Amino acid sequence: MNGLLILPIALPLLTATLALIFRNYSSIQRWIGVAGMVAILMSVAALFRDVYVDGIQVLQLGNWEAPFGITLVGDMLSMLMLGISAIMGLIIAVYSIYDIDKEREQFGYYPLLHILLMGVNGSFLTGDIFNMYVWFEVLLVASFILLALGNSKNQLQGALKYVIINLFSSLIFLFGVAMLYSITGSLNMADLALRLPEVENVGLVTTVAMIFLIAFGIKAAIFPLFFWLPASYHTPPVAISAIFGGLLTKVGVYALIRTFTLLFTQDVGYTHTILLWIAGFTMVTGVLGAASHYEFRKILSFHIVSQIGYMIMGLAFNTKLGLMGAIFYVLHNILAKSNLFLISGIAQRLTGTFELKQMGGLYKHYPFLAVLFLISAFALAGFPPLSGFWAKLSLVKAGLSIEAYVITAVAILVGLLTLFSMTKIWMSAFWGPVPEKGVPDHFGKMPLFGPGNLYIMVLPVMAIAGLIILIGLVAQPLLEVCLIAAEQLLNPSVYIEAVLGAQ
Amino acid sequence: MKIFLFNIILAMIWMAVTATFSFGNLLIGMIIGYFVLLVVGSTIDQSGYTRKVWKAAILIIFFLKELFVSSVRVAKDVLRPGFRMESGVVAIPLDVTSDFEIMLLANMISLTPGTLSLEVSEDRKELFIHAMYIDEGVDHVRESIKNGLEQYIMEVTR
Amino acid sequence: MLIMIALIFGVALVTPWLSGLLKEKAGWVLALLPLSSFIYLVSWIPEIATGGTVTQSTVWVSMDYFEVNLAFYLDGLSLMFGLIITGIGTFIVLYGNGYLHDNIYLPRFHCTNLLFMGSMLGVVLADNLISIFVFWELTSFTSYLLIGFNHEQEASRKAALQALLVTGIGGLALLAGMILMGFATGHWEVSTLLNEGDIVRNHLHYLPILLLVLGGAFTKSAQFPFHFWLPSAMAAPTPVSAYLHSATMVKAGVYILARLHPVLGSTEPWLILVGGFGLVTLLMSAWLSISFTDMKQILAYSTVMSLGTMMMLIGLGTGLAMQALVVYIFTHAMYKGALFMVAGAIDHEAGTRDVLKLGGLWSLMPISAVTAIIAALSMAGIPPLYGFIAKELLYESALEVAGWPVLFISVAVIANMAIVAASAIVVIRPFFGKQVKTPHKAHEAPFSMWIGSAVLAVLSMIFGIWPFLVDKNLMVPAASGVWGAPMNFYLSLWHGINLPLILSVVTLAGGILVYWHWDYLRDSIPMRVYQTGFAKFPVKVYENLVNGMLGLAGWQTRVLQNGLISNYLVTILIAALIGIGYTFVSRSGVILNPDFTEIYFYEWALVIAIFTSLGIILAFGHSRLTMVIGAGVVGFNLALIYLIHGAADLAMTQVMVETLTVILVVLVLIHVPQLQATRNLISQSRDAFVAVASGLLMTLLIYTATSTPLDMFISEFYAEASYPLAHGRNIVNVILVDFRALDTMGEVVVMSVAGIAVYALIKMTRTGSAKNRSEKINSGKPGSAKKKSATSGSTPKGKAL
Amino acid sequence: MFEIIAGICLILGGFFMFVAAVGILRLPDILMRMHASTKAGTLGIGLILLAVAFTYAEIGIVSRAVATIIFVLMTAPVAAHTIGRAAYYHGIKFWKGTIVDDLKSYYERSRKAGLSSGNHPDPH
Amino acid sequence: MKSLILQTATRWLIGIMVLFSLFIFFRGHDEPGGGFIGGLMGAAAFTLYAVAFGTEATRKVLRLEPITLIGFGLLSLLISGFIPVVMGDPFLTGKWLFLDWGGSETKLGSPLLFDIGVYLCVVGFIVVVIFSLEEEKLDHGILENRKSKKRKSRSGKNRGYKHGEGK
Amino acid sequence: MEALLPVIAGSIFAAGVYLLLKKGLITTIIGIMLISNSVNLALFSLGRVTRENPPLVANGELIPATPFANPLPQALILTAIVIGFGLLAFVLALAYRSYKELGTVDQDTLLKDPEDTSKAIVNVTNDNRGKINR
Amino acid sequence: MNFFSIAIIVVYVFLSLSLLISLVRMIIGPTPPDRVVALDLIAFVVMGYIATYSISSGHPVYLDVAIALALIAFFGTVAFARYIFLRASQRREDQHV
Ligand code: NA
Ligand code: NA
Repeated sequence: MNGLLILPIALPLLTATLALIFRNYSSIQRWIGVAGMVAILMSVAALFRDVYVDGIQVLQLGNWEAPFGITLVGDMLSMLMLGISAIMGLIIAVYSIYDIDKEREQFGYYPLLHILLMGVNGSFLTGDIFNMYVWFEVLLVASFILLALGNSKNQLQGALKYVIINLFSSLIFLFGVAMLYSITGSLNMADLALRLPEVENVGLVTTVAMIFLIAFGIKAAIFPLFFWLPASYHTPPVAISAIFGGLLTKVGVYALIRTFTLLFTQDVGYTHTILLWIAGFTMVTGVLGAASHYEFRKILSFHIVSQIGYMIMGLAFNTKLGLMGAIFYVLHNILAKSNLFLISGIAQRLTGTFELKQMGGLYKHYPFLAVLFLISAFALAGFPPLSGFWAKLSLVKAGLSIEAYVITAVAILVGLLTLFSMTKIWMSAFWGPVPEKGVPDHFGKMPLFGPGNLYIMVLPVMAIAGLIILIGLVAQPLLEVCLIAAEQLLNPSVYIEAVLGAQ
Repeated sequence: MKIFLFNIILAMIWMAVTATFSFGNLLIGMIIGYFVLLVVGSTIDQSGYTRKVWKAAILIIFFLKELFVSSVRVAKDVLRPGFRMESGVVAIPLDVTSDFEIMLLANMISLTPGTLSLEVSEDRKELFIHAMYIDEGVDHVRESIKNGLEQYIMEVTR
Repeated sequence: MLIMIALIFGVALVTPWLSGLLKEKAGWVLALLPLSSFIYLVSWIPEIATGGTVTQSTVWVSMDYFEVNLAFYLDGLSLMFGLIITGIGTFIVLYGNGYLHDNIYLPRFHCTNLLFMGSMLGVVLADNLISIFVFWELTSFTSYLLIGFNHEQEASRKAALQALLVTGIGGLALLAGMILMGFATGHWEVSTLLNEGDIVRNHLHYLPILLLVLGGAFTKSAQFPFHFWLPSAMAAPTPVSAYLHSATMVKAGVYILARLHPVLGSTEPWLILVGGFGLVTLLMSAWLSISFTDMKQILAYSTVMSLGTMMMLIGLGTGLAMQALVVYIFTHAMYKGALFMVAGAIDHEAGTRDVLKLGGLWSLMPISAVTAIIAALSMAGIPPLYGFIAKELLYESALEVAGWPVLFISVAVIANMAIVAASAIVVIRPFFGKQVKTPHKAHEAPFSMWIGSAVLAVLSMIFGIWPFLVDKNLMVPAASGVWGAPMNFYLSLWHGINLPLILSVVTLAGGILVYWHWDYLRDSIPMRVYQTGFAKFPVKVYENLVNGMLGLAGWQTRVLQNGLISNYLVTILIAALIGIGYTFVSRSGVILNPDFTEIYFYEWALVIAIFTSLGIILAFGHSRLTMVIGAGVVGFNLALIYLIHGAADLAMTQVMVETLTVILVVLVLIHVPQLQATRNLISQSRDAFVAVASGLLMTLLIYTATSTPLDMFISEFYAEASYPLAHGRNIVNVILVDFRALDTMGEVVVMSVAGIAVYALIKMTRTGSAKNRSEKINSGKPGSAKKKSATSGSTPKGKAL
Repeated sequence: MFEIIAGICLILGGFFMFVAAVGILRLPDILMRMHASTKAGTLGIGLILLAVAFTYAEIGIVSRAVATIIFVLMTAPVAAHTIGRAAYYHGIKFWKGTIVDDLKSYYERSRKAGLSSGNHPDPH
Repeated sequence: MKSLILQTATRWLIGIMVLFSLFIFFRGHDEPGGGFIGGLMGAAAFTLYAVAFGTEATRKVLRLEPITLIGFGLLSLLISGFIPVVMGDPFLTGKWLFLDWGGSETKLGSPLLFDIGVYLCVVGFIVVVIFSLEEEKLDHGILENRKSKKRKSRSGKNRGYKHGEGK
Repeated sequence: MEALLPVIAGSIFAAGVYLLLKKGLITTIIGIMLISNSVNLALFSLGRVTRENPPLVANGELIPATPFANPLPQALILTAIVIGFGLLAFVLALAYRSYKELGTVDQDTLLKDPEDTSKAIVNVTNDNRGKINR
Repeated sequence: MNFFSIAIIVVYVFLSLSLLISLVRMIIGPTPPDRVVALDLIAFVVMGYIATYSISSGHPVYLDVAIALALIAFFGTVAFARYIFLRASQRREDQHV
């Protein structure tokens, strides 16, 4: 029993409640926001230590032993996801201080942000499938309103699609949970992992697996379920797009990884082949979508989709190396992608637009910003010695090691296309000449550091860029923990034993 | 004072519905009742209900009888083929004045023979009802209500 | 060596500040960096010359599945390349400093240039396959930045992207090849791989490995048909062209093949692919070179030709070919670097590089002239210059090709004729003849800009006269490195009258002949056609590929991401139907054993009521109120069903929630008008089909899942624990507030957030509406009326939560 | 004994429910129909609840049943009043047997007098 | 829609409704009911009042801002969760305290506090939602529809709106 | 009547899906209402309900009278109902506000995916932001 | 098969018929108020069902559901009435403007 496990869920709720009560005092809210994020980060760090040292940690809530109560489980995968979400939370909280206007703050931006974190962390920690549904709803409802907060036309247009489709997906999820319960009589995932293999009608279990694939697939924005994402993620303020693009879809990926390693391993030949196909199509369609757009954040949104494909591919390989690669890819991608969104925000503040065709001269006037962009962009494209390189390397290695040549080739080519659209941004927004008209008069004059307080936006970006480089240069530790996570995933008995005790 | 009475009444109702008659439960009932009044107390106006309880009893019995009779009559008409009654919207001049009285009258009218309250005039002088049976003429309808329900109500309320 | 490279990178990163400090002196200071590296490498010569090799290894990542060491391996080959990189690099830093002295981006040039230098050193020195790839990619990246140096110009940007994509895809192929090689042998260090050659050659994956590695090498070293990026890359400033595109980076492909020759080489496919492509490339590009008048273009294609030559030699794989290769690499680096620098100097001073617009610069730029002459002679392969030795060796090795020597030698000779002509063009046209008016008033270039070329030219003369200066220390070890076994040979200018010499004379004569008729030849139809075919066409192909990809992308987006949410939903639903339905039917199959006996008539009434209400909802699409009422009735009846099955709390909740929902809908209906327009019949029937199918699927799934009894062990535990342990008699409620309280907590949070959300959605004034007038104008839109009142803010409105 | 009473109450209650239903189906205009639903409906549900009270003659249940009856008696007419008023406002096709409509003239007067605010739409 | 009858009736009904909601809430742990249903009932009472008298009047009756209600609700959820933690048990473990009033015992416990939190949140939620929608000025809707009508008649393209319901 | 529940659930689901795909936003929302109702019923039916005693422990008893209705699905459905209710309220408000801003409830006409979203961001030139402690 | 159980069957018959008849009225309408009246009556019928079931099943606790329905259904009806009222007045205003 590790009581700390509740903190990543309870702390955000506490912070949100306080922020709600102090909703009319912006500055207090901001401080609460940042402080809360720091607290979460610290609690996660402590947990991480426990898991790293003593293995999987569990907490039986209400002191009802599994499978009767709800269990919180912290294995290495959960820890890594928690860690990244805590880091992103802190980064975004700081970035928001500048990016989020007073009115949004008064209408509950900070409480909502923390509730979002609560939902995300809950999904990462819970060991109960229905409870996961609840956490999905929590993060969904928070994301709904964060997306619409501000009521601009674009936001509402985006939000409507996002909301309707995600509502539908949650209902499918709920139905899947019901099916799972009706064939096993249990909801605790560890217990399910024990009971599912004993179900005679294996085909039905596989069918349920497909239901979950659809439900989580919509959340994770895989082919052909991703349309809502590029339709909406580029509409809200950048801080929100960043945490959406970075974190939210990855919750879906996490759920897929969790369920398809712990629960649905009866018919791997079938399910994981489907996953492999999905992965390929997701990569390609996503990257092609990006190639056909010229709006900074929309390009990034399509790349989210494309890169989900890589993660699914790693999952579909279903080998240590593949899973390790997938997990590493998730972590790296959250950093790089969010950072690109954050940079797009700074660029928009400077040039007044997200339209690449109306941007230019950033390299000339803001070389430092350009460097930050290059780091994130080429990390995303998997260039050495940045974080993305190790993700790509391990996935390619995994693919070749099980002789999945076609998908590996696809992955490699998609990587090249990713590079292509990153350079598209670079060449028009940074290298491109300063457009004649439509440039705000502070362009070129407003410094990154100094009057205008732009630095509040730049510092978080620098922090992430630093992380990207650090992970790239000192990859060993992260790769190791990812490998530990992968090993735990491929050996569910450890997880089951931690939750239910020795069988 | 009235508030306190109402509080006790609420406590009684509480005991009744919880069906546990103990000092503790009465206390809880009082407390809850107190909270209820705290919330809705401002809405209770000056109309006294403690006086003439037995008049109220009479009113209720009368009313229940009327309800039954009217329902039977409606039943007859509903189940008998064809309709040969005459109906319409009739204005009833009011003697009752307080909100409570008007409300009570209107509701009882709605529940009794072939009449249904639709509207109270701005100046609260008139009550507009829809009457199913004005075969004996509009005035008869007015009379029956004024001498019937309104009388009983006034006896209770003043 | 790690320290050396790290140092270069480190300094590179601070150059912007550094050159801010030192102004135009920066170049001179920075030049010390490559110079010191050069000296450091020179200090290894004695050891290497005596057949020794050096390996230094630092663990980067080390775990099962992952063994990546920052390992370095210094032998003759890598040493020679290292010396070229650092040596020429030194001069390039100076040259660039002079060439770009008035360019505001000079600091950025130094930075990226040094970064490139470090990466390039990494490529040639690295021992571990993965780390080779790392540096390889870094060279692609840095060259991207350097080619796009004049980024305001469209052309530069295009060229940069072209180079990046072509070399990028090659790099990825190389990675795959290397990983396969690693899997095949289990070794990731080149130094160890060198002894595993047989394993690789006999491995099942040999051909894929070879092809992938060649993909990397050919793209990087601009072999046909990937040669086109190199001439376009001439958009880069001359120092870059001189350094990357003649002396160093383009040789990376040559290097990797030379390096892996002992592992992959001397097989039938190797000879055919490497030798063949080399041959084609050198023939094609040699004659392309003289179809241009821009000095840099001429030099660029002559470079491609040289690269082709090197490839051919590697392909031949004989000992002699190895000698020729190393000598050729060495001399080419010297004369081509020198010529590029001179071309740059002329461009810089005279303002044009078009040989037709130049003439008689001899008197104005004497030093450059002399330098150019020597370098050109070396390029033409005329004694006593080092280039001559290289060409002799080339001819010798071509003559001893097993199979068809005639083909190889004739191609070599014909190609070299063109090169002789090219050499003549780049020297005689600018410097001799009568002076012509040039954009700038030409004068001699500054010291920083001629010193490099001068030194290189002089060296190629010295080494030509006294080859022994380098052969023992450099050439022999380098050749052995390629050969994979110790070699021994010495070079000399004079071998007596032999076939190669005669061929050289023929070549020279032919070259002069070609030069004589150049002006006519250049504009002749065949030449134009030839140029279009081999210079312009590949670019077209590349562009069409890119545009085709973009077209496909656009089409896909129009089809999939078409903005219609109903289409999105239908797609999702169909995917779900197929995915779930197919799996269900094929893997599990439908199991039906319901028992319809236990149904009372009043339950049938409920069922009928539900279906009737559904009918009402579907039929009254034109009256939302009726639909809502129908939904309400459905809800009530569901509540009854729950109640009948003993779910009192559920029934209670259902009736209340249903009613409140209906009330909410009605509250919204008051404000939102009815939409009359409906879809066409096709999409309606499509929707109907999808709807019915999914409903049916759900029904069958439930029947199948409920066909087996349910294990109620959890509920039984709750029943036993509810009162004794949790002190509650209503088990459902105890589950909600105790057994599964966390669910409830989440549920309540959802609800609370929804409340805040509704508040924000309705009360919050339109953000930014005040900011941009443009949207305020179109007051035709209902939004505007709202906006005004919103921004004005009535009592509760605008007030925050 | 109680059982008999309860049974009678049940049957009567059900009957009046039925009457109410037939009423809203058969009666010629909306106000007429509402007579049926209000009176018969209220009586019907009241009787059934009474039956419950008689069946379980326990104080708790009886009190609850009675409380419900009282509540229904309080609410049903109010509901009827609001719908009737709304229906009238929405516009009624009176059946042929309708001979007077004082409310019409009243609305006319009040609109002319301009003190229409009370009966004119005003959500606040 | 001002109606004397409705208003007067509401004055009397609201008391009973709130009472019943509390009754449902308190017995929830032992018989059907509980925080959520009770909360719905209470919220229904206040919203009925809002329908009859308008939201401003209801705010006066309610005194507390609904959002604040939600805040306190969440707070009590957290407290009930952390009470056992303070006593060394896992989060959300039920802790009970039994009071005996001459014969009938009343039990207080952290689950009860939890349920109170639920109750508050539900009331806050429904009230805030219904108030927000209630307070929207109706005339926007009307004005806009008229505009769209006019536009329709001007530029003949049909935006396809109709007001009221099919008759 | 358990045997009928799957049919009922399926039919409600079908109707809901059909409405979900319709043009009008409100209709879509009513569709969502129905779908969530149907999923709840499905969960109920999958919980193997039969006409049994309610899961209540009678006074003086320690365990409920068997056979009792399976309480777990009930609790789950309750949670789902509440969540669905909250979300539905949100969607309704969203539809309302969207109508106000976009001037239509027709999902086909004015709900195209937005392209340039620069205007969604407020105050390009930044005024008071960043002064953290105000 | 005593009188009481017959009575229960009878009342179920009545209630079922009432439910379906009310639905007919809901279908034919013609005006929204008609449908609201029908819904109001259906709520009553459902209350009747619940009450009867709380007798026939022997579980008086179900009565509470009926109470809840009584409270809330009234509110619902009022809301509908209000909606119709406001719509109607909108229309009138439109005519008068
Ligand atoms: Na999502
Ligand atoms: Na998402």
